[in-house]
Amino acid sequence: MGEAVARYAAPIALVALFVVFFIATPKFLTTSNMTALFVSAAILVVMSMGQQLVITVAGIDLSVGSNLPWAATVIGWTWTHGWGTPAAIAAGILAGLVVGLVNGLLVARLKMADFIVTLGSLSVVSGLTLLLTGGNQTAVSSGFLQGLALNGIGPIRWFWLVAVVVAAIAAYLLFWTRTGTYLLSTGGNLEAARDVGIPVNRVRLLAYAGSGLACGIAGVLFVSNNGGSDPTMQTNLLLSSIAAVVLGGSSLSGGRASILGTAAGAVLLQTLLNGFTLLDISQYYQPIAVGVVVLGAAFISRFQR
Amino acid sequence: MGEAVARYAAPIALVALFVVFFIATPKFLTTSNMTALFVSAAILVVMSMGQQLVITVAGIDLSVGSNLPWAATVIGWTWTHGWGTPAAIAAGILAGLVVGLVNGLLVARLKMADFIVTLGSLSVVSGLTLLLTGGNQTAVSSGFLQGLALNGIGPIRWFWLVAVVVAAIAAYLLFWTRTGTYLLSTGGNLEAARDVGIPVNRVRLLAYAGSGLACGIAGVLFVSNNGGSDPTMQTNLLLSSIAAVVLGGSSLSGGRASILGTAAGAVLLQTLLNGFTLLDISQYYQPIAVGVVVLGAAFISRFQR
Amino acid sequence: MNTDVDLTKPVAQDVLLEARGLSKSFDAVQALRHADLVLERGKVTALLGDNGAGKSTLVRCLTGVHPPDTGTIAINGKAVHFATPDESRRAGIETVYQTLSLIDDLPVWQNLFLRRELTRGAGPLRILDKKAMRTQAKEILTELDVNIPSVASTVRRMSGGQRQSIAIARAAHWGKQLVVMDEPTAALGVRETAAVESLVRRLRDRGVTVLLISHDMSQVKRIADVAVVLRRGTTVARREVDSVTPDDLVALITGAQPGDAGE
Amino acid sequence: MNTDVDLTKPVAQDVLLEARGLSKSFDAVQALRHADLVLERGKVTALLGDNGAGKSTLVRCLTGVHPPDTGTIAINGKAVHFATPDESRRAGIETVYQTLSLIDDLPVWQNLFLRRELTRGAGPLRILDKKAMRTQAKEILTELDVNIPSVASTVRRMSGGQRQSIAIARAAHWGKQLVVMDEPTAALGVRETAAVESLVRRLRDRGVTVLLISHDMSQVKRIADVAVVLRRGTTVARREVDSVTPDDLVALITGAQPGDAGE
Amino acid sequence: GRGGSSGSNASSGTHGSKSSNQGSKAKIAIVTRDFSNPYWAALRDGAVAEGKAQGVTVTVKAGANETDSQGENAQIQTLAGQDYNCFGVVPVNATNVITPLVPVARKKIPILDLDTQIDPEASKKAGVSYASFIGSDNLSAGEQAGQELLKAMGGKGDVAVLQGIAGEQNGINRLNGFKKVTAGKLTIVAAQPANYDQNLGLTVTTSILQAHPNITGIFSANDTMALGAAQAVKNAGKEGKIKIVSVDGIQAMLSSIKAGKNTGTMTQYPYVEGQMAVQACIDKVAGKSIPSRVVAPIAFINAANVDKAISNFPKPFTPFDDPFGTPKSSSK
Ligand SMILES: Nc1ncnc2c1ncn2[C@@H]1O[C@H](COP(=O)(O)OP(=O)(O)OP(=O)(O)O)[C@@H](O)[C@H]1O
Ligand SMILES: Nc1ncnc2c1ncn2[C@@H]1O[C@H](COP(=O)(O)OP(=O)(O)OP(=O)(O)O)[C@@H](O)[C@H]1O
Ligand SMILES: [Mg+2]
Ligand SMILES: [Mg+2]
Repeated sequence: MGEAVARYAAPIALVALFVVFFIATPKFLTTSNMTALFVSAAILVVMSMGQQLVITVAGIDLSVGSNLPWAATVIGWTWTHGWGTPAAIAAGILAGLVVGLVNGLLVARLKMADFIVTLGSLSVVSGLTLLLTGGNQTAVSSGFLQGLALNGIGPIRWFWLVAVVVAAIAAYLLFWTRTGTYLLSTGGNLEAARDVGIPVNRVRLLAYAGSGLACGIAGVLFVSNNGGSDPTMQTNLLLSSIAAVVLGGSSLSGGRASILGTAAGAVLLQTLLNGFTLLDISQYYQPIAVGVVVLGAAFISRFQR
Repeated sequence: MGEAVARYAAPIALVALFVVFFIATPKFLTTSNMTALFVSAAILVVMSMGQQLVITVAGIDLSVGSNLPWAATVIGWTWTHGWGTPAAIAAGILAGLVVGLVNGLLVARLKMADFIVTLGSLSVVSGLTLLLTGGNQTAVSSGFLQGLALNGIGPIRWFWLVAVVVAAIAAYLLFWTRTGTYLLSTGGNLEAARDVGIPVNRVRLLAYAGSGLACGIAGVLFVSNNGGSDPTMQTNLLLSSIAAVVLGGSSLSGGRASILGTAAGAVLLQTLLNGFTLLDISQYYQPIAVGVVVLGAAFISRFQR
Repeated sequence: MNTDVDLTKPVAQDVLLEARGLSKSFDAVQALRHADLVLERGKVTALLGDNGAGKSTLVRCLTGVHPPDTGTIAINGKAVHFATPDESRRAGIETVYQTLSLIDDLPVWQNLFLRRELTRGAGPLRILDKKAMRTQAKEILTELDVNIPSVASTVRRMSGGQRQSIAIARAAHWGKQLVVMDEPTAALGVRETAAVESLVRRLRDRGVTVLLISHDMSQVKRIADVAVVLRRGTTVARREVDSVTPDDLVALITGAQPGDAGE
Repeated sequence: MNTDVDLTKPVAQDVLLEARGLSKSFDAVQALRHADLVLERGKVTALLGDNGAGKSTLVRCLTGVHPPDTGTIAINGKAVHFATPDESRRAGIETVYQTLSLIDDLPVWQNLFLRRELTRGAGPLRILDKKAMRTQAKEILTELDVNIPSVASTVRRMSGGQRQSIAIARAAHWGKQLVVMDEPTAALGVRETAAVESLVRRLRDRGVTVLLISHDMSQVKRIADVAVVLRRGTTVARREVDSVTPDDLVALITGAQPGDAGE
Repeated sequence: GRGGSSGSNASSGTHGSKSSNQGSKAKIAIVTRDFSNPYWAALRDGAVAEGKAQGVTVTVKAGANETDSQGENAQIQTLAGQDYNCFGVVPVNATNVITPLVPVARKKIPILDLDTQIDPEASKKAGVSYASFIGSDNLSAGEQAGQELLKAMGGKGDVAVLQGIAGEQNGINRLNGFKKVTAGKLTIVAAQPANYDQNLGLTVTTSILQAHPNITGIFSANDTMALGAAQAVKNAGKEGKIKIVSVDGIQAMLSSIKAGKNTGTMTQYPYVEGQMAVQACIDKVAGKSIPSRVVAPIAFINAANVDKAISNFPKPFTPFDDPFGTPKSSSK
């Protein structure tokens, strides 16, 4: 049982947090607040799914901190240069993917250390982003993109759908395909995976490409939600995306993955922000409270392995 | 030979960078610029030594990003509350140490994941720092602290001395004492270390305490150099301190350490800032250049293992 | 060194694999020095040698883990260059490395089907046929008489012998042409060892060639047809097992008896 | 189960270690079920059993790696509770675990002196006496006749046999009271195995008690005085080695012969 | 109505009781960028203090840092689901808050654009309009700061410029203003980013002093970097020889000016911005019309008036035009 608790630490902590906030304020568990909460969690969920792939192969992707703004800025640039919404979206997703591919090539083919490669590309890509628009924001007032952020099918918002679909694809990939087995194996024991014939380099490349792709998709959501692009680095999203995965029960040493856990971890982090805002907790106590809840979730999961 | 190049990647990259900057501008290799460069590198060197200890035991300390401002703020608060310089310095160092000890207890005794524990304490400690002074900076105009930043023995500045002494202590601890062997063993193979009787929990606690202590000392340098404290989180110093260690040749999976490498990594990162400022490289090209140099250093070290 | 010995000529008409003059250095250590190995089709060849003699390195050169520094490898008379273990696997070579190559966090059945996963459906929607793999995994293990709690448990905490049994079962199941086993019974119990030995015999009966590294001379006598002895990275002797005593083999290994190529 | 057998009573007058009723479960798997073990001082006891019988788990309970769920352990008649391997080490028990417990990135000499480092100087300025450790390390390895490139090289890339030799050399060198070896010769060559067996004899001559896990019955016959057989986590038999044949032992292990406690 | 307080100079003491008697009571949500920047902390303090004085609910929220547009959006989205009837927003950039404000605008809740201009065209397309813009003109702040630095440097010389976070709009505007008035008179020999970070300001300035020892002036896009720059100048023994002018007017800067380390700062009174935001909301909710554009006061603080500025902090020390009738009496 202790094992099960540890395995579902993030979902359990999330439920506990929901109960606490529900008791603390009637404003929390309302349709409108839940809608807002899950919409704002969508970007982090999507990014975390990419990070999950990389962490599964025992890597880490710091470049997401500038890859998201990069993808968003490419959308902004292409849109303001008259490419039209569909082309701009495609360009943004492709831009994110390219960064992931380059990371993957450096890590897998050139055998460079994950942390340093993605730290380097975090920096390079943020420079490229600034260069692209001369450091300016771009406004994208596409009705489609705005609708993406605001509308949905009935009560189901497009943002949730995107997040759920991305998570479902990640889960399918990891647990229902050969590739998933190879991702888990490569992260679990690189040498053993290579010895049984798994193309570990291609697998690691794929993981980074997946993370880049997720950033591209998150970039679309970002532009949609922000009405444009912002070239500044998103260090907090970078740390949060890793935190979501680790809270979800995956170890940074690779070989294990939990899509449910990661999604719960991402929503958990966003719920904290939401709940503390509703409760009007002083901004000085807020980081303390966030930290304490994060530690609490880690405490639940400590019995793992 | 490839092995040796890989091992000394950071020092080699540092020398290469010095040569490039020397050729690029006559302002670089002057006594006064070198003095300034090494003084400003001192804080990062000290922090990186603490980070090195933690990474040696296969951990990671994200909390340094708020532990440094925390220690500095404690110095500022105590000083402005009339504690006097020596007491304020002691309080600051102790404050840093306490954070490290708490991290260590959570990681070692409660077996919580390093990344999440220190991410949690990054948040908690930054909240505490804001609470302590209500988010305000404090000015510390202590003659002693000012002298620490400006003076030295002959041409040797106090800041360098502090950095060199901290690095020497770290090297001594790691490579010349039993404890060092235990740090390396615990990071290299936790189960094996436990099986041969190494008190792995105490060893990990020690590593985190060391990192906290280093933050405390860095906090003193920070106050001395800045003439006061600043409660804002230092995410760039956090990433830089890890980058310095990884550039220096230690892997995040633990078990290996290089003090020379880490020191060179830290100075390298600071040299980039200095050189690009001297060359007046544009705001947009600077991140690209930094990233490229970081990737270059990683490329040199890729033949390791 | 006298190279004018029968080691360099084909030993039998029906040769499956022929490796000549393999050398391999790791930094300062020269693990292999012009080692030769000839495997006759359908026979069990034992590779013998002291610790550090280079047996595992030789195997890893044959299967594409390390590219040899010099030397040639031919299979069925055609030169091959395996750049990765995957290529050697596709050529029909299955290997139980000394490190066992198990993924700790995957369940037993997934380890057994690693890189040979069964799938259902077609195209990009092809999914893992977990049920079929689980069922077949049970059968494979039953055949080998392996004492394992459940095929669904991960191998992380399994005993040394359990792990080794899984690795062997995997190689034996998939090996069509050549099965290489690096000290397969080192951690096995009496019963399990007997099961592996009878498995090797069954493989031979199926026409599969087997290369077996072992330190157990009585085992070599029991199941091998040919013994090749490696000393400090060089092949020093090749013997029909029926024609020698265990003590002869030990003498060849330790150097008490000089071997064919001299030293 | 009939517990009224001689297993539960002291077997000899001079008992070094007596473990009674040890049980240990890991989640669903019950690795030990009321296992008993009595070690006579100065004798070599072999612990036998199938793969997964619980031998390694029994050892790990004795040395403080896992606390047993139930049961008592007494050394020299006094009850002990080792919470960590360090405590058992301080009580004079050295162990070669099946995983060998080597630190890959440390050089051979440092692995040999792990947790027993030699130092020079006094107080906080005490530093490692690297030179002395290197010299002594060479001597220790020479004594065991281990074929290792250099004591200064790290153990990461060493062959299976080399690694095992280092781990055994370490335990033998430091063991004063009891040396426990979990399948110490599994990966060893003929010559190295002989060296370890003679080392075990030398340990016994020095008055050190040895607990040896082995799957090699001829080895057990050669060096052990007493054999204890574990089956599915329970001690089923205890025999003077001189009074049984290898086949008897195999029959006890596999259950072909029922054992003393019945099942 | 809110009684006679509108447009007058009535004192603050009576506002609370009066406004609490009225029918439609303001419930105000203000979202800004982050609170570790003293500038936004001052805006918060002004809003909260005014809310208390007027007896209305004021909630001030922020993201995690200066560029946390996502965090800010999440805050707006959370608050939009509550029953606030007036919003004040300091955007991270010109567009980031538009989409989350759409539901607010649809509910016809008045929105104030604070401090930083939100893209009017994009807002219009999205159907979001702002009851008022209350903020300072960063271009003009940069211009005035440039003029002051020009004066302090004697009309000529080499200057270094400390830039904020690349792409952050207020900083860009301040620099543009600065460049506009100093072009042809001052030579910008170095322009380097220090990311609004004090320690980085120190490090970068130290290096700049190595490369350009002859500079006699530094313009910094905000105060925190200027504090670091002043320390670097002091460390280099050039205190007084290099004039440092910046923009913001945070408390630590006032002390530094008093201590003679910094030359001066263009203060923008975020505290007053916060107060005005609350007042504007109260008026708007009460159904009164409010001016569509209110430029918060700016003033230059240097050694000559720093004492006055400190004693009045965080309120302005000079009278200014307040369309909402800020209780100036309290600052006297
Ligand atoms: N990857 C490697 N890097 C460096 N040295 C290696 C590597 N692999 C093997 N060696 C060295 O090469 C030599 C031969 O090793 P190998 O593993 O082939 O021996 P072996 O005959 O298999 O021995 P054992 O019977 O102990 O398994 C040893 O000295 C070993 O230390
Ligand atoms: N840490 C653990 N967690 C979970 N299960 C374990 C653990 N250690 C051992 N087991 C299980 O307990 C049983 C006994 O294992 P043990 O390692 O003691 O066997 P053994 O007798 O040493 O076998 P072998 O001869 O193969 O080494 C096995 O089924 C094994 O899978
Ligand atoms: Mg081998
Ligand atoms: Mg065992």
